[in-house]
Amino acid sequence: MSIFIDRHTRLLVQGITGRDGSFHARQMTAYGTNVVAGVTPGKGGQRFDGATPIYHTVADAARETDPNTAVIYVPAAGAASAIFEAADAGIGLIVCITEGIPVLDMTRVLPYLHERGARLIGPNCPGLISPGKSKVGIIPGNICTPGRIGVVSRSGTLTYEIIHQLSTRGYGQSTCVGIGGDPLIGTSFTDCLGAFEADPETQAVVMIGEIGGTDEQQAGEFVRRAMTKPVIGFIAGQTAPPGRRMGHAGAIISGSSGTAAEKMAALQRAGISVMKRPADVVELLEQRL
Amino acid sequence: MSIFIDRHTRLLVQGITGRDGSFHARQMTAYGTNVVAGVTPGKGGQRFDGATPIYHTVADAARETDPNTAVIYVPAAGAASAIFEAADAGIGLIVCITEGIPVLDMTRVLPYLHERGARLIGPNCPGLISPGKSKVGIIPGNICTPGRIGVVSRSGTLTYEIIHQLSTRGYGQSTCVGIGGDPLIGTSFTDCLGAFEADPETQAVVMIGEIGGTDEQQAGEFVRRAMTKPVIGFIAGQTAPPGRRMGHAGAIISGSSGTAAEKMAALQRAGISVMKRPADVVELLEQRL
Amino acid sequence: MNLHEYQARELLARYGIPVPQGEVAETPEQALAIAQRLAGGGPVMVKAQVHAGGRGKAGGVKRAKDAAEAAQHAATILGMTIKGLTVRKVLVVPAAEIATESYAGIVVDRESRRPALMVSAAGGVDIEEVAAHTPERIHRLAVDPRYGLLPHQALTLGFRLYGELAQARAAAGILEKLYAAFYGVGASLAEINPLATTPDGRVVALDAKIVIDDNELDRRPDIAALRDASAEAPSEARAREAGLTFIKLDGAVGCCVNGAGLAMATMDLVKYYGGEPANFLDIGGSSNPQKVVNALRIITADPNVTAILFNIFGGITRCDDVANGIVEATRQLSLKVPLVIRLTGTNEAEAVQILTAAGFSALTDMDEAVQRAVAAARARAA
Amino acid sequence: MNLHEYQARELLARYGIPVPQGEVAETPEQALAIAQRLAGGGPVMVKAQVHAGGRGKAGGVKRAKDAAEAAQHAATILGMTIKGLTVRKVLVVPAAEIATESYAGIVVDRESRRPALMVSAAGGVDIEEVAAHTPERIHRLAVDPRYGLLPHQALTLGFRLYGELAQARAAAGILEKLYAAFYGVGASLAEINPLATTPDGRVVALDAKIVIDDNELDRRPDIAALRDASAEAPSEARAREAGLTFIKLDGAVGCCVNGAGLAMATMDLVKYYGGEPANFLDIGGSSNPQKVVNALRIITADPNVTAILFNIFGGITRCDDVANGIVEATRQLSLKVPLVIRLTGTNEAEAVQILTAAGFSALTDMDEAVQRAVAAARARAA
Repeated sequence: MSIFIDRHTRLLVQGITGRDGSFHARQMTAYGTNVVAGVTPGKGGQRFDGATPIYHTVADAARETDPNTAVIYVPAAGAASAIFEAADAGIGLIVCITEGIPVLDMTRVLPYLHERGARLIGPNCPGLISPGKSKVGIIPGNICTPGRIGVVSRSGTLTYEIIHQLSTRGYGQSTCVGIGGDPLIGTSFTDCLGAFEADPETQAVVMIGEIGGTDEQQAGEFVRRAMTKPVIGFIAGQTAPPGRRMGHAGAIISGSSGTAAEKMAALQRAGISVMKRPADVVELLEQRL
Repeated sequence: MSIFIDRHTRLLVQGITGRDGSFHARQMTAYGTNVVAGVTPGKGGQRFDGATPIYHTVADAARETDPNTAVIYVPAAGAASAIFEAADAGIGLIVCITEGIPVLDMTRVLPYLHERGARLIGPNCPGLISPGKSKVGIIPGNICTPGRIGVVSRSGTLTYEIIHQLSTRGYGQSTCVGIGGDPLIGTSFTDCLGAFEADPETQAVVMIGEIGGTDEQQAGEFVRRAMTKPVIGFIAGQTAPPGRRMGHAGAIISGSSGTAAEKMAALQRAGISVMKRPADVVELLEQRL
Repeated sequence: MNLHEYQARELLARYGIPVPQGEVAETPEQALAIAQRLAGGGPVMVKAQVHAGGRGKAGGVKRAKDAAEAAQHAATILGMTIKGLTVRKVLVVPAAEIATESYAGIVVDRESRRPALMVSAAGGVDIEEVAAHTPERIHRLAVDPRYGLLPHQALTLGFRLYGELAQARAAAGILEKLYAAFYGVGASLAEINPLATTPDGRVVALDAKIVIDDNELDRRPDIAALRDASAEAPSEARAREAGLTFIKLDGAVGCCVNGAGLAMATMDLVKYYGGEPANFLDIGGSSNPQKVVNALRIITADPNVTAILFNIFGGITRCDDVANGIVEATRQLSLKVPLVIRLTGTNEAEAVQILTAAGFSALTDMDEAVQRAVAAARARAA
Repeated sequence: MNLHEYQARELLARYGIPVPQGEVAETPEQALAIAQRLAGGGPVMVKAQVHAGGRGKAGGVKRAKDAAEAAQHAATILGMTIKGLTVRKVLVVPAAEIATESYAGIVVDRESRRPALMVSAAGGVDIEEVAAHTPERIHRLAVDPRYGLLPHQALTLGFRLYGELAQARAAAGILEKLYAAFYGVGASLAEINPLATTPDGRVVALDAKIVIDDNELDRRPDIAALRDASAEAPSEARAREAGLTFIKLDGAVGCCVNGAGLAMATMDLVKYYGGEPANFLDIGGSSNPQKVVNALRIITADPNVTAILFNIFGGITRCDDVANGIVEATRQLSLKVPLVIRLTGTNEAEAVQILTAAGFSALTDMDEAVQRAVAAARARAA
């Protein structure tokens, strides 16, 4: 098993003929993901790489190819609309890679998803991968190995760093999820921790947080209350100055809230083993397994 | 028993110091309705007729006096807002007497109510009365008598005419509900028929429809499928010309749909006894009881 | 409230919808000048501006090959009567070359309780015909007003009309603007028919129809100002100004009732007993005697009326107020037709006393009153 | 993006919020003229326009009893440095007589995932202080963006500030406009502090603060045009123009990283090993060598930097592209400080080859690279 995606994933790629969409559609197909259709308005009726059918709209694609997951590589100006479109067509898991969606658009997108029971991962995220089964997004497949560690992170390359540490020292992953660096995202740490707790294949979880917001503190609360599996945590941004957006729109210390120190303390209180540096991950994991 | 209102009704009057609101607040109190509070912004802290406390806002009134029902006598310009306010404060039954609310406002009000599980009766309706127990709205109490006939109607004075026929010939009413003459209303014939079917005190139902829309046809379908109690029906507007709004904003024949003939045929097909004239009501009732 | 085509076109243009230019003429000379100015002497359409469907079949829409013919057509159409309404204005627009004709419209859908957008590639004809015979050619979308019309929804409908991206996008843009206009002007119906493509590929609104929800008018004085009282029956315009709801019909029994449902039921009962109602009239819930005077004045102005029936069920309306209004009205107006009065409910006894003192008799039973009124009307007419 | 007070005031005024008139001066002479024109020689406030809190405490806000004193204050404040930022503009406004001071603000609330409106009768002071010490004095409402701020909600909040209907209504109107402005300009924060009442009972916005979500700027060129590049650190303005995310800090180890999370973690690791980062810099996901050149140019412009650390985890970013950029940059710029390069992931082998050929060594372990960079910086500084 794994969480959110597996061999049954039937993937629709929104923006499949764009620069990023086409590159990653090929990468995902090469990894073994079942890419059933693509959407590019105006290119309906064509085929991507001579194989995958392209549709004008998600509604058309959904009717013809029955996808259960959509991944969005549409530029920021149209990405919120692409999420609406996927949800409107009844797709249950929507992964939005696009960075730069205005947060006020997300205030309207999120209730729309909630009303339809759809799960959004992201936006501004690297997507997710269940090594050896399916990859949806942009996480490099070659750094992952199948295994029993769940990874959840607000970051991209920092996640790769941690996955790399795990893989090179023999700890494969059940699923790695990048939940995204924006202030408003579809799937929280807590959502992922709950899914990992329920996944019999996952043995322990590594969560990689950062400054800004209180999602990590809530996740800590969830771990204390409801998790039986060991959790190892990391918080990036100990040296970040307050009031500055550290690249990610969500990585900002507001006043005295959202600091790394506050988050690390909250994780520790919840019984999570907190890394001082990414290289500590395997050592802490081994202490807890 | 009765439907929607009874001796446990704790009523809030929105617009209690206005011309209509004050008149009917007194009428309802005189009838025995438990009027627990009134709302008029700017008059918070005063008392109506030296007794009923007045609040600036429904939120304040709800916190202090725990009403379970609200009735709205606010002028059309503020009536949609008054419905939002009552629903926002958690009031479960909202009766809107006001006529003239733009239908596009109702397109936003109705989902708001739905999300909160609140029931709206009206707008543009005379309200309802459970004779001998409680009266919410403007139906004259003196024409009603307690009994076992349920009455539901899109009209005002036509309903009084029918109630009058019933009362003078010995058929008291469990509850009389005026659902309102607008195109978009909170509670349909079907909703009321379902409630009457479930009410052990109600023995038979008289439904008074009119031209416009398809609410009566849907009610017929419900009667055919789910009602065990006899239903007597009337449709006003057999002589109405198409395309003209017959007073009620909802009473309009659009193209060839919504005619009285179409509705009468639908009711008859559903096993409802259809009156040719209001005076037939008791005779048809006696045939079915 | 119905808007004229030229008014609807102007509103849609204000919301950014591409509408070919056109102007309104009230004389053949104006039509000539407009045709010359806008079409440079080329072909134009001359279109009657009346609140009636089927203008084309009635000869109210004509193509003119040049400005001179436009003036001739305007002369023919102005003053023409279509479904009882006199044409006082014509719209003159350059005759567009049309590649395809589609339909786009929004209406408040009572079943879904939402504004429903409809598009059909079968445009330029009566959409009710399409709906009746080939419903699969109409694509409907009930818009969630909490979110508005979302861009992907508009584009999906755009692709239902046009297979090509640029045209689908253009149609989507028009639908988004039509939706904005619908809420912006307080419409209960807004249609573009035909939504046309030109030979060079543009998508334009060739004809427009907007109906405003009367309940919106108080808060939209700019829209209310578009009312063309000359396009209504004069008695209805007078009634509206007096705060009465009045609809003129062709029968002989004038009806004055409190409440819309009871008014309809009264008309139906007139018909049931063999008569024909002369009107729908609801004096509303208030008890102002002046309203009764105004009502009687409007009813008696109709030469077809041979008897008048009052049917009042007192609730908030007080029967004695109505009685006083009747007495006052008959003092002001010299009534030439018999009056049958039915009153019951609040202050019924006082009302009967007032009427009796003034020499009227009053009934309390609706059926009896209607039968007497029908008989009186028939006796008068004979 | 932070707006200046004067810009925020103008935007709020455009949405109909009552804002007392005021103008911006860049010289004492302009301040004098504005004070005379707007206050007729009466008292004015002279307020530094900088993107920093605590202007008042820093002496950046002064009351002048007349126009001459306004010019003196302007002379003092212009050129002043507040939290590292030089004051280049002052806002001159007539000194209002104030009866009461409240607070009203909107922020995107990450927990409720909604815009949260906050009002407090305790205005005119730092709202974070109020929140920390007397949270019960702040009334919050998470607005449902599907419905917007509803009139009754605004009025209910209005009554939390004022017991009197006219003022509660005025406040409600301002809140509705503030909410409209919040969505209209694409803000992540919009506050009025103080929201004041005047002795004659009017409710006005005396000071305003708006922060724009950077992600909104592409679709709002009018708002983007409000950016005051002179109010930013010059290196940050250059980085932004080059498409890099850069934040200047005070340490000695210049950092160049791909990805925001990894960039933060790299800075943290510099600190962990006893160094201090000179900056946050994310070159993003693309592999454009020119970005690397630009990044190095910006880092090396900082005289505090005594060593530069590259930390690249290749994914979409190709390590060979970064390596080419480094080689190209060192060709263009004469690098005076040591460079420590860590690369791993996509095309790592090719990158190492490129770097080796150019005389650089490349590491693959993050901790090792950070330790070397810290040591190099320390050696240089010593």
